[in-house]
Amino acid sequence: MTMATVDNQHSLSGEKNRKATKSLPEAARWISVAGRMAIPLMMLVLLITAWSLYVWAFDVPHYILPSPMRVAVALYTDWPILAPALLVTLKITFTALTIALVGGVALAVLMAQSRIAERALYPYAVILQVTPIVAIAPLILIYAPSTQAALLICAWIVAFFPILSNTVQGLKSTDHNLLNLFELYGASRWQTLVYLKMPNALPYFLAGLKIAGGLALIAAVVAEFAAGSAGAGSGLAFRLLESQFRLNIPRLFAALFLLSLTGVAIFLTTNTISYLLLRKWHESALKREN
Amino acid sequence: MTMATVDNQHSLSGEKNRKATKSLPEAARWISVAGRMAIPLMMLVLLITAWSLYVWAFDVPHYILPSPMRVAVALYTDWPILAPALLVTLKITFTALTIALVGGVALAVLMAQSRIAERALYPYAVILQVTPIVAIAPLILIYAPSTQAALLICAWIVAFFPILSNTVQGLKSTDHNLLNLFELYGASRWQTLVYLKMPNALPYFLAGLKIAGGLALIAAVVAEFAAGSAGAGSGLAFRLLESQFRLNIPRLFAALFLLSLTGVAIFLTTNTISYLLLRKWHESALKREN
Amino acid sequence: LDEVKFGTNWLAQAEHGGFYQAVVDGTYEKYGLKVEIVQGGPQAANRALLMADKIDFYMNGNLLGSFSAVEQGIPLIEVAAIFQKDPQVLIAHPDQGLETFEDLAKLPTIFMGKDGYSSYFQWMKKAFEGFSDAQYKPYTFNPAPFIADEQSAQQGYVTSEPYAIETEGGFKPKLFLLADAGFETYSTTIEAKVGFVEDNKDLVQRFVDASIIGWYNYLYGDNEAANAAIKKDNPEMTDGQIAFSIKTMKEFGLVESGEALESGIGCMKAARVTAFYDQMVDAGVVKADLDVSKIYTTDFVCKGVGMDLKK
Amino acid sequence: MKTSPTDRNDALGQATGTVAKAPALVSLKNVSKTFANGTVALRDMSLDISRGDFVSLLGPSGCGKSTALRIIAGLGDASSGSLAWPVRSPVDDKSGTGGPNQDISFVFQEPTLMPWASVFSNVYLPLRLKGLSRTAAREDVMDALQMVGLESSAGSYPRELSGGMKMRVSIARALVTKPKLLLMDEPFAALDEITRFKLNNDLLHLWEKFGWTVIFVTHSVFESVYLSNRIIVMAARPGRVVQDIAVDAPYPREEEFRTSDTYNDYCRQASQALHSAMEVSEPA
Amino acid sequence: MKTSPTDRNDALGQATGTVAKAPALVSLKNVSKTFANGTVALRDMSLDISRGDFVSLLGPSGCGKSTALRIIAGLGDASSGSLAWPVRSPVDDKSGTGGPNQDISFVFQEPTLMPWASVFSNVYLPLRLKGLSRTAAREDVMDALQMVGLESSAGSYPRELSGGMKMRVSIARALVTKPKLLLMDEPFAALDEITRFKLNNDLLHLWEKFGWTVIFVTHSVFESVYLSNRIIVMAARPGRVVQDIAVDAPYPREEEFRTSDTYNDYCRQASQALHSAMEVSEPA
Ligand SMILES: Nc1ncnc2c1ncn2[C@@H]1O[C@H](COP(=O)(O)OP(=O)(O)OP(=O)(O)O)[C@@H](O)[C@H]1O
Ligand SMILES: Nc1ncnc2c1ncn2[C@@H]1O[C@H](COP(=O)(O)OP(=O)(O)OP(=O)(O)O)[C@@H](O)[C@H]1O
Ligand SMILES: [Mg+2]
Ligand SMILES: [Mg+2]
Repeated sequence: MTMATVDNQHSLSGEKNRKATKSLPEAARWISVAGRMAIPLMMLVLLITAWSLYVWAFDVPHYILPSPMRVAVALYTDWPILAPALLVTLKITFTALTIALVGGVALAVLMAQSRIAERALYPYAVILQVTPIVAIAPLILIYAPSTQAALLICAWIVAFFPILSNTVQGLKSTDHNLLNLFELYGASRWQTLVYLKMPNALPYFLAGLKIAGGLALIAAVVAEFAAGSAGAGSGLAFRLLESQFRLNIPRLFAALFLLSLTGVAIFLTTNTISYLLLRKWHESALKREN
Repeated sequence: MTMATVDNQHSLSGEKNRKATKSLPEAARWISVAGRMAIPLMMLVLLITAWSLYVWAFDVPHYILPSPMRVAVALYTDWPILAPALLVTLKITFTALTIALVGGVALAVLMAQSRIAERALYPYAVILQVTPIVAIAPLILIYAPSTQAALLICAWIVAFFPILSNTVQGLKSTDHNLLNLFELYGASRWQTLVYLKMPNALPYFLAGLKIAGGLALIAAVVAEFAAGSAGAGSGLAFRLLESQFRLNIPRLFAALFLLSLTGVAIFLTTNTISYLLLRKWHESALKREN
Repeated sequence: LDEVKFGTNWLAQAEHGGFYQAVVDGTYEKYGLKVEIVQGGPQAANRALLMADKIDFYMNGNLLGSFSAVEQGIPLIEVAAIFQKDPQVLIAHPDQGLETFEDLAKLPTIFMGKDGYSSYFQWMKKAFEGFSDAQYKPYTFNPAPFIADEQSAQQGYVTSEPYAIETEGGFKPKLFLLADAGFETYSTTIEAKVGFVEDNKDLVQRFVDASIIGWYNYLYGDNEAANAAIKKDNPEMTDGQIAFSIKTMKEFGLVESGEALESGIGCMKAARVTAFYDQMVDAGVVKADLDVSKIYTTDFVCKGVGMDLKK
Repeated sequence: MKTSPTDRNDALGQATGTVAKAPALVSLKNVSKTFANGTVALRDMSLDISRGDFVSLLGPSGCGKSTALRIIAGLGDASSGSLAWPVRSPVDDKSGTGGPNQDISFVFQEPTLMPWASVFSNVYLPLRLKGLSRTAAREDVMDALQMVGLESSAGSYPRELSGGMKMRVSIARALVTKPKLLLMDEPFAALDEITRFKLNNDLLHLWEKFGWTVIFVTHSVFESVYLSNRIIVMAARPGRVVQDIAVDAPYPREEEFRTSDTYNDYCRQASQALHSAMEVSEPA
Repeated sequence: MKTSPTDRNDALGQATGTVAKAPALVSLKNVSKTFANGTVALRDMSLDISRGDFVSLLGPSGCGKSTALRIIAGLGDASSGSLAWPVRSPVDDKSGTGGPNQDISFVFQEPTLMPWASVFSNVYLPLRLKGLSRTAAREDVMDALQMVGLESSAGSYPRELSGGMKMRVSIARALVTKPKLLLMDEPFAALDEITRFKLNNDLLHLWEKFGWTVIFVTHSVFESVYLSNRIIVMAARPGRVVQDIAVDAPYPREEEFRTSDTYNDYCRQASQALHSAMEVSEPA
């Protein structure tokens, strides 16, 4: 029996994928990445086939459910219309996400630092979360300095809560022994926050971020419905409504497709960020080695 | 120095509220509960006063921002209209929340159990999350057996994602040592899930629940906008819309107030559930004792 | 009785009065129909339900929707036009020196719905000097932002918003009816699927006739029961609003003007449809070279049905 | 000098590489373990353990004792080399995997308790996983808790226990299944000497009574001599076996054994072995 | 027999209740601790510790040693009784709270490392909290790591360390601030004897050199005798002091001390004290 052979004469119960790709050469790593992509892609092909078949078999009229082919054509021909709209929506989305991040984390920190702040503010955060944008959009339109500002306020209201709620939970989940340690070394509140509570809240925060990423996109669309501009400078929401109004259902689906794609891209990004930040130390991202 | 006196000659740094109410008699406990309520209530009084003052000082017309008094009157006089609408909305909310819970957790379990399922399904969960309800409501209305069903589908789409995402993160955050232990004792996948991963995911799940609770309420309103049944059996969404259209802004605010109240009540409930489930063992709910 | 579902494009209001009238006073029943009215709303999908054969008739706002349908190859057809004039109106503050429709171009802000923006506003930009995209702000079906800003106008139904603004806002706004400015579409048309109409000519005729009779009765007869039905479907509706709507409908000749005066409510004429189409093509709102003859049929209207009920 | 019914001593080789005469219960051959970060925790470790052995692993901190134990338990694969269970009869092997799952227990170096479960539920866990109901398991669980002196804490939660108490819960959880093979990673390190001695004796009695096989990691030379019939001394960086000491003292061993000359000799021998292991270890 | 510059021995009373002659550095008076679940961890515990003392706490598992240490450190209040720092001068007391925060270190019973931080960052923590930059702290941190033999693991994460290595990181973190008062809760329990002996000696040297005060929880009677000038033996349920043994052997103590008769005598005395403590303890 040579030293280099892995020859486990008993097979282990439990997951086999722990026997991972760590020491494989570059080529093999690419194969494994491809394998990871294969499943979602297969799923996609399956879905599109099923959709096509359904449309074809039941002869579904294109104004109810267009075939994937028609949507693809619309996507191609309407690209000059859809692309700028997508850009506008993306801009709102990322601005909204940024302020939701900043606002959500700032509020969470405030609440985790002071019980009084928590009790005084949390109810109002909840109220903001449950207020339908459409109902207060007029007020916002009246008081916001510009349509753009109104839009961002609307989007922020939708997206900030998951970050706030998760971050608060994370900040509160700090190990008591470590808290004791910090207290012992006379750490200031600020130091305890930055060096202990925040890293500890990271997994929770990141789970919140994953939710908020998609929500910011939805928020951008909803805000545009409620307070946004129309015409040349408008985003996907306007295009969606217009397509609906004009009965241009293939274009509607093309716009939806772009939204979905954006959503998935945002999710993959947040997922990757999460992995990169946690892979060194957190169970959720670690490979089981021992 | 008698044994019973607490006489700490040095004051400790850090939070003082650890010196808690544990051994106080019943009366004192009530005082402490009252104290806990005092801050939000004070905040409320403050807010209402500021609002009244603003309306009064700037002579804001009631159709832009009604005074709290007017809203209260509207709440009282329109109660016979608002109450049944609230009931309808509540019904949708709780049904939606229930199926979001079941669906979200079931999906999360599936994804945490199988990498393939995760890769195949997660993108579509994201797509569902980012699809604007307004845009696909017609499709749902066409394919759903009834308006009621369409409504629930819409609400579910909005509310399930936070639960899914947080639960997945929680299920994955299981301590590797405990996983090893379960593997060693030959636990089946199912046992590992039920006895280990699920309790471990609880704090994450509960954070997700807090988000989903409010979101289900919003979802019920949005769904009603998008797919709603109008008329006598309609919920708060229609009241909101028509009140706006008719410039009956005090009633609009009364309806908003009911929504907010419901939101806060749901939040307090989920918060209490969370506390009850975690208080025995999880840092976030434990009092620091050592 | 044939069961028929009719979808409206908004919450129950006096503008739907004739249909409710025909339901409650038994006219539909007399014509062998059992009609269920499905209310619309700002985001309701009644038109999609029509296309999916979930309802049989739909109340279409104006002909632009029909142009879109033919452009997209969707087999929809208008069988009657209850409103001769589009009630769509632009509302402005008084004392702002606005006299003619063109004067609206001077305002920095016009609150409009997205559909308004993409239909008549495109026409306005073409037909008049000075309108521009910069004026557009979204209308959220709440007139408060308009009332708060004197230098603005907003869209509305001549029968609805002006009432709310008058009673709640406390001033009598200036109204500019689009129809009077040359936006000559029919409105509140009855729309159905082409195949359905071909297969059920008799049923369609009965529905159109009964609806027209309902409208005469609503406008000239005892409409109390119909109003009660409207208020039941839409509890926010007030008697004052209903009275205002009926008054306005009569005052502006929304239902009865032009061809309707000679050939009865619901009458449509090919020439007017074509003229409106050309106007819209000219404004760049719709594509040229559509076969608009497909979008309507005059087979069921202009027969003087129910004119005897007019007092 | 065989005192137990099983052939405990016939598998003792002299040092690495020597083949045992009877088939070993578990046999590591040239096992190496390299972690993802490049740390070589074990290199070419070979070790045969016979059924009924009480083997102690002794070695400097970080030399790979825990890693070796985990590999034996089937938790975490070796990077190279082989792990075999030669004498395992098909009858024992209910799971059909050839693995040790059915009658192995492990006391991890850290208590590894479920924070949401009471002490009772934590100890009940292995039986629950075997399908036993709470009532059916009650007696066994309470017996195990009594052995570690925690029967009065059955309803407490882990966070309410002291460090040593947590470790004792973990020990009770390992003993409750009456495992054939018991892997223990410094189980008694957090206990006071009196409790420790008591548990030493208890463990020895159980081992003799049931004919268990025990692999025992300890830092106490005394403990290793007192308990085991074989001491494996490891060196660090990379972890490997450097000495294999057979402790030829008769069982049952009682407290008097602690003061005997044999005991002292073996202690000195093990201590020296440890010293030389430290010397051949590269600095951590 | 005073060997250190500080008045190490003059505070030794005979047993509970005896008042020390010189003002104590820290003084517990009738301290009781009842946890929320009703467990009485300490009852009427009185203890004066003089500046420069090396005090060991010895007692059965769960008797309240860790709890007492935490109360002294100001973590978790006593339920009744008082904690005082009589001789603390205003100059020492930068925080103005009268508390011990500024020059105290604690080695918890569990490693208590931040999982997201490298070994270096974990040890750097107390200095970072004092405002030192990474570069300024570098040397001190590496010195502390070297003392525990982990300078080569500075870049590792806690999860990549063995149990003993984690504990050593925790020790390095406590030593890096050169604290005036050092509280250690079974710091060496997870270490092999050789490392343990080495760290024992290192600790003693530091203590003598800097005139620290050390309160040291251990389960090893040998260790307590070797290190301390005073051994407090506690009994359990409720936790209290039952014996206060002065170890009158001269410092510096070297390895030869371990074989001396004095040493053996004290060991026997401490062992007996522990035994009687076990007897008066109610069963856990
Ligand atoms: N997950 C891991 N990733 C990388 N290195 C690891 C990991 N786990 C352990 N190691 C390294 O492997 C070596 C052996 O670790 P192991 O835990 O087996 O030591 P040990 O002999 O049990 O030590 P101790 O007596 O301190 O518990 C150590 O050098 C450690 O740093
Ligand atoms: N948070 C808590 N809630 C309730 N009881 C507790 C808590 N912490 C400790 N105890 C109890 O207090 C007693 C003393 O605990 P402590 O940790 O001080 O013991 P110890 O002397 O350090 O024991 P060991 O040597 O095992 O570490 C124990 O009986 C324990 O069960
Ligand atoms: Mg180990
Ligand atoms: Mg302890």
